[in-house]
Amino acid sequence: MPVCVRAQAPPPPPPEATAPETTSATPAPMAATMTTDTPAAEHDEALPEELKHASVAKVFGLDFMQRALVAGVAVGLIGAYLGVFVVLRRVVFVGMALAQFSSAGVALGLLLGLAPLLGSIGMMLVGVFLLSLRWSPRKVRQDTVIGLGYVLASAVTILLLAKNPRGETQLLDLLSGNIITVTQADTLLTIGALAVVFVLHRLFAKELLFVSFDPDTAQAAGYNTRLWETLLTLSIGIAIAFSIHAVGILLTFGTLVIPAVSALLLTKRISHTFTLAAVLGAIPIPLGLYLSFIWDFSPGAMIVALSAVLLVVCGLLSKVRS
Amino acid sequence: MPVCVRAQAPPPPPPEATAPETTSATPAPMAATMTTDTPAAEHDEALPEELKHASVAKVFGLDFMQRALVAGVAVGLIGAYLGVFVVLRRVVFVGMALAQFSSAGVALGLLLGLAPLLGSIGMMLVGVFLLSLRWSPRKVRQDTVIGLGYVLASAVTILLLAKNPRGETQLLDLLSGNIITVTQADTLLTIGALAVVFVLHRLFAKELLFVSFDPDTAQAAGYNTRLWETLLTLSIGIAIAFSIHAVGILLTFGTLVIPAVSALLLTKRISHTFTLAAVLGAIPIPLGLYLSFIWDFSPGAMIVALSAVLLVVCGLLSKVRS
Amino acid sequence: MEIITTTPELAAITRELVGTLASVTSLAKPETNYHQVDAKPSDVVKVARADLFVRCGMDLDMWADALLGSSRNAKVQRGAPGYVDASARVRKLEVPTGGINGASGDVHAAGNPHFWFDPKDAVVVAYEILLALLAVDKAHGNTYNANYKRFTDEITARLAGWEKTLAPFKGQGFVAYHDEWVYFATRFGLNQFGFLEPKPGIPPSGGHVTDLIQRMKASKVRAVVMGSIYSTKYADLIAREAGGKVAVVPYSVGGLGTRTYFEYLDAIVNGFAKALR
Amino acid sequence: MENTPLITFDDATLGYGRRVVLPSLTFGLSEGGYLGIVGPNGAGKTTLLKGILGILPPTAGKVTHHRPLTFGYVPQAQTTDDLFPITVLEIVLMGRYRRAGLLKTPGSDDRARAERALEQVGLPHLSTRLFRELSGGQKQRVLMARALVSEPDVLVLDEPTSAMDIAAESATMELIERIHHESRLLVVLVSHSLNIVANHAQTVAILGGAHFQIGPVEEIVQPDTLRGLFHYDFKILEVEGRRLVL
Amino acid sequence: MENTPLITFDDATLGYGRRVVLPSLTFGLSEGGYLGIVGPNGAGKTTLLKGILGILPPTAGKVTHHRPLTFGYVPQAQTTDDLFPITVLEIVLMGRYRRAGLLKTPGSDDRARAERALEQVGLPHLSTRLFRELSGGQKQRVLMARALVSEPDVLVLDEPTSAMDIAAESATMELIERIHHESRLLVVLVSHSLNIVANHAQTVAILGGAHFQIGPVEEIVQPDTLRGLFHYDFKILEVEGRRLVL
Ligand SMILES: Nc1ncnc2c1ncn2[C@@H]1O[C@H](COP(=O)(O)OP(=O)(O)OP(=O)(O)O)[C@@H](O)[C@H]1O
Ligand SMILES: Nc1ncnc2c1ncn2[C@@H]1O[C@H](COP(=O)(O)OP(=O)(O)OP(=O)(O)O)[C@@H](O)[C@H]1O
Ligand SMILES: [Mg+2]
Ligand SMILES: [Mg+2]
Ligand SMILES: [Zn+2]
Repeated sequence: MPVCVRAQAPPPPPPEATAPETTSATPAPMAATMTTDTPAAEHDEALPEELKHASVAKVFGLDFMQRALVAGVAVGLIGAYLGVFVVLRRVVFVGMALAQFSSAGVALGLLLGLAPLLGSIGMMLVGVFLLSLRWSPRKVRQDTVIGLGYVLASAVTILLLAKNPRGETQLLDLLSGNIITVTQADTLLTIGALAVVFVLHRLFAKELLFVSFDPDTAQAAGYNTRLWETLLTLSIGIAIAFSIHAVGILLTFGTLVIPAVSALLLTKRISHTFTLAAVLGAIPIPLGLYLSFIWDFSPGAMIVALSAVLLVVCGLLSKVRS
Repeated sequence: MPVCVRAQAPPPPPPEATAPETTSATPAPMAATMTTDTPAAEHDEALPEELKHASVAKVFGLDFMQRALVAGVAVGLIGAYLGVFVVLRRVVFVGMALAQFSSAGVALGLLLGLAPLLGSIGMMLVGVFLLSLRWSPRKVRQDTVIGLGYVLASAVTILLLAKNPRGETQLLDLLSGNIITVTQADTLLTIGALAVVFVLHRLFAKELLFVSFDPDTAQAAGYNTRLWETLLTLSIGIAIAFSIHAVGILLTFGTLVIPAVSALLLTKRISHTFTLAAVLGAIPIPLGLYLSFIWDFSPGAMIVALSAVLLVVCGLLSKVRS
Repeated sequence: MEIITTTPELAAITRELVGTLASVTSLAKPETNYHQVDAKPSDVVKVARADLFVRCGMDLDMWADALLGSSRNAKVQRGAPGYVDASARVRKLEVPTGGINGASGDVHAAGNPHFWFDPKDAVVVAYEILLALLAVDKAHGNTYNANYKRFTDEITARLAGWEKTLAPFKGQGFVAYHDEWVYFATRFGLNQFGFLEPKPGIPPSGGHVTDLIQRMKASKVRAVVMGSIYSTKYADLIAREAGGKVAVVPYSVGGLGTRTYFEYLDAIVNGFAKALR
Repeated sequence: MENTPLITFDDATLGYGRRVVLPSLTFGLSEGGYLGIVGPNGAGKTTLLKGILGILPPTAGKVTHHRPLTFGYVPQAQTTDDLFPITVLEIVLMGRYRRAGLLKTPGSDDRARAERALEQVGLPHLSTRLFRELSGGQKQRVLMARALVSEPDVLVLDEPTSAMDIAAESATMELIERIHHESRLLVVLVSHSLNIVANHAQTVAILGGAHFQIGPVEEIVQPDTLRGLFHYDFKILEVEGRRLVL
Repeated sequence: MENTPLITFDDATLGYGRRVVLPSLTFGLSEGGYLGIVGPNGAGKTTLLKGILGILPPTAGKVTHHRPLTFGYVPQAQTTDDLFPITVLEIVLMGRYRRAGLLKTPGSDDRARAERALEQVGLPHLSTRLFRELSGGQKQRVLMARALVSEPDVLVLDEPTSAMDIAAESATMELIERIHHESRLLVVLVSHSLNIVANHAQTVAILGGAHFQIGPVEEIVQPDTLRGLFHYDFKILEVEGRRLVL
């Protein structure tokens, strides 16, 4: 019977078969012995000693750590680069809003019987699109639109799940990845998407900068500012979407905000800001991965914490300099 | 082969086991019972007809719904009023950041052996304080500080909880306020806190407005802008903290952002903006509570959705008017 | 030998079988939500070194898929002898009937995954694990078989006690936090009467709460049972409004001072008895 | 006016929402022209510039650009964001972006031009300074340099010397004059200084209330016209060959 | 100078971070004075005002306010946020907040004063309009009205008429003059228009590079002093009793 993987082993009688009456005769004196040798709470705590002292070479010799390193450095470099725009345009929560749109998409997918992944990606794109529209720029700024998008997507998610007969909410995190469980395929996909966005940003660096910094003059100079702004939001949104999928929300958010602020504290030329941000985005990745390994912490949180340490260092340097 | 998938067939004895004779004797007729599904999923689905058509009087005759109404209207009125400041100062995510600080406080409290509530309140106050500092206003705006606070508090929470997993429980408990489970004591406490904040804001309305709108001139006119700005952030932070505790994050966030934007779309005088926002914050509360009752939806999400409907109406009105 | 399980319950059952022959580690820590686990590097390493990987299945621990993938440990991949889906032979409850349509959502086709609350299903799980142990570690087959027998015997013995404890309440209803007691209730003839928060994370409506309270009053149901990680706010509300009696039971082995599967079930049964009394 | 027309207003009405600021304007602007726009505060000078630039579409009638035009624009109030750490040179270089074209970065030639423009506005020493740390007049001079360096078809200046000191103002006006002559570009200048308009513009547009008048400078800059507009008693002197409006 | 001193600079150095803009200033300002500040772009005029206001603490030396002072301030560039839906009257009323005192709202008297101030700056018809929808000159006039209505101890004006039309400029300067006389307040005025300074200020401070000179207007406004400062050839005429700096 090839269908049945386990069937070839002659298994013991089915447990159900031990009808209560027949088995009740058996005495149960083992309770004492059983409990003594299984102190449940403790042995899943500590990391084996050899892991606590693993060398860098050993840690990054592991192939999942290598994948984590590659995906992480890609997200760190490019996320932090884009983060300069995100911070300067005051839309630091754009990643949170997009993640929430993705959740709403999962809920919608469940209700409509679509694949949740499809719903998730679809709604995230809808979110990117909605956020890149210019609503009523005199009265409602983009940061407010992001707040509105976040809270509405959250409410819609809950309402949709309420009418889904078996809403298992753990699916909501469908698109949110974890740096150490990223697959080869996802790593390549993410690097590819980030590379495309990055190349786009390098090619159109001057246009995107001009339009962000001084939209009125740019328009007078002949640029279609609306188009360029949409391209900017769209490209950042796509990069964020892929990053969340590969390394999770926390790390994406942290990478987007912290290195950019650090760089802004120290630099006096926007080109240097971009470069420094990318460097500061990449530095904590290997370090954080290594420390999270030997100290047994969540890698995303560890990297964010290291990034924050760098921020403090940059803050002190900038104080000293002025 | 369906037999294989379910494995109901009486399995053969284990390979090296001296098959327990006592049990193997019993036949296995469970196949029949296995597929009989307990229809557990159904009875919580539909609301009885009588509740589906419950009158307003009946719904709000229930004392927990009365408490919800009272707490909700208080949060709706005052939250939306304060929301005007929040939206104008572009700090719409301040509530999210404070909630995250509170989480970190729970985690810290557990680590230090303090009561989680103490840790929660303590860290939320620390958060309010940190956010009300003027960091480096030329280089880092308040919205960025809020983003930084949010992501750092999230990371710290995860790192602290890593060594104390049980904290998740307390976290959930403290942060998931729900409007319909609010107690009499919490209702009174929240109303008290909100009333204090509101009175403060009415008493110092002109100072808070001046300092927000034109800090340089206000300072020249003799106001201690730093003090007033701290008071503003502190009061909003405290109102948010109590609101989250009473009615949950989603409703607090929604109340803070949506009515204020609706009001800004329609009004041409800031005093009208405050009034209209408060009204628009209160309207969806009874309606949302009632509809969520008879349609069986989460009240918080329902109220936010209604608030969003009002926003769309306001948006259309504002389009028509211009 | 290294054995990794996804939940503390599976770890507890596995320990009964392996005794001191293997180290057993649960990826989800006790008293944490085992539906969502944020993986750490050490988790990947653990899975990578595992000789046996025991999971719950039925979509409960989908987060383990990424870990399995990252570990690249051929011994424990799906289909390998070291991979145990504990739910494989369990008679599944709440499997959506009427086919898989859009409204039910295909991902929930597997049914309710909280089967370990039924001691007899624990035996099925133990059996599933036993098979795998016999496959990967033939040398200690006799010990495993003996431990398995001891486990089933003790379950049988204790079950009698548990059934006796709960016998007076047969047919009585109780209210749970959310839908996780169907196996337990079926076993002990209890009636899962309603839920405080039917869907985790989705706050219930006022109508739902009122309906529950009315039905509780009408049916004289007062027992409210909830796992130790959940917020007590709904239970408090029900207690206020319907005179409910709330019992908090361990969410997982390791919770509320429990150390073994037996202590865990003891605490649960006692909790139920307390609430139903 | 044998010059090619660049921009035509056909019965164009400009305004914001339902507020009409400038009803039914009809006039044309040609290559090599120099239009001065005068009028009291709130008359609609900035509004007219936005109409010319195409930033503000007319609510009625038509504004035509006869060919795609690049504008060098110095707005009345700065709309740039202080958060950006952008140096003076980087800002002036922005003026070269359009000329450099898509996918190309400004080269050393562009850099040299930007530096020369900074010299021309008297700020060669500030090229590496942060824009946000400049004084008001320095900022205005930098933005002027950016507009000039872009070699635009049309130079649109909204009170471009309002924050400049007197020496910078006269140097800037002369610079504009020279570039206007050399490259035959169309200059559109708003200024409250009637002196400046009277001495530089060829054509003058006068705005005020429902009033709109456009014509050669000699016809328009007359005490009577001005008095009606500004409710202020003007004297027009000629001192050493320069018109002086008091 | 029998007037009570209000503000004293004692060897005070003003600057930003490590950049010194104005080294070791020593002078005093008294009640009823009228100080005009002139100097080329970037000389430090705005910096000096910030030092007087106490917004920018000196990096060395001391700046003393002899009693708590309220300032009416019209900054060079507007720092207000366009997102606020604030009407013109609401803005002018802000000038009354300090006088109204804590815990009190401006009353009908304050409202009447605010409306009168709007009349004085020529904008009585705009009181219900949104501030963000005004023209540049209108905004400046509203901010001037706010500064005047606050009845300050010191009126600090940083190029307050730079965006105004010529009529509004002269009306505003006369208004300031009148209020200065009536209420003996100290006026500190920065202006690029030497005409304005020469005709209104009693004391003039000249800034430029490391140069700082302060004295009575007659001594300071001389062609030689000015030439050295602005690198520009000035003529000073007297036309019908008014000084005219060209
Ligand atoms: N925030 C700042 N940080 C650093 N340097 C500054 C800052 N603001 C001004 N400066 C510099 O200080 C000097 C004086 O500036 P200030 O604004 O006082 O000049 P100003 O006399 O008012 O000029 P303007 O006539 O152009 O208004 C200038 O060189 C300027 O570049
Ligand atoms: N965004 C706007 N919305 C509504 N009305 C506006 C807006 N901007 C300007 N206005 C009004 O349109 C009229 C013309 O404004 P404009 O800015 O064109 O004047 P201006 O001639 O440039 O004045 P100034 O000399 O003060 O710069 C004014 O009455 C002004 O109040
Ligand atoms: Mg204008
Ligand atoms: Mg200045
Ligand atoms: Zn579950």
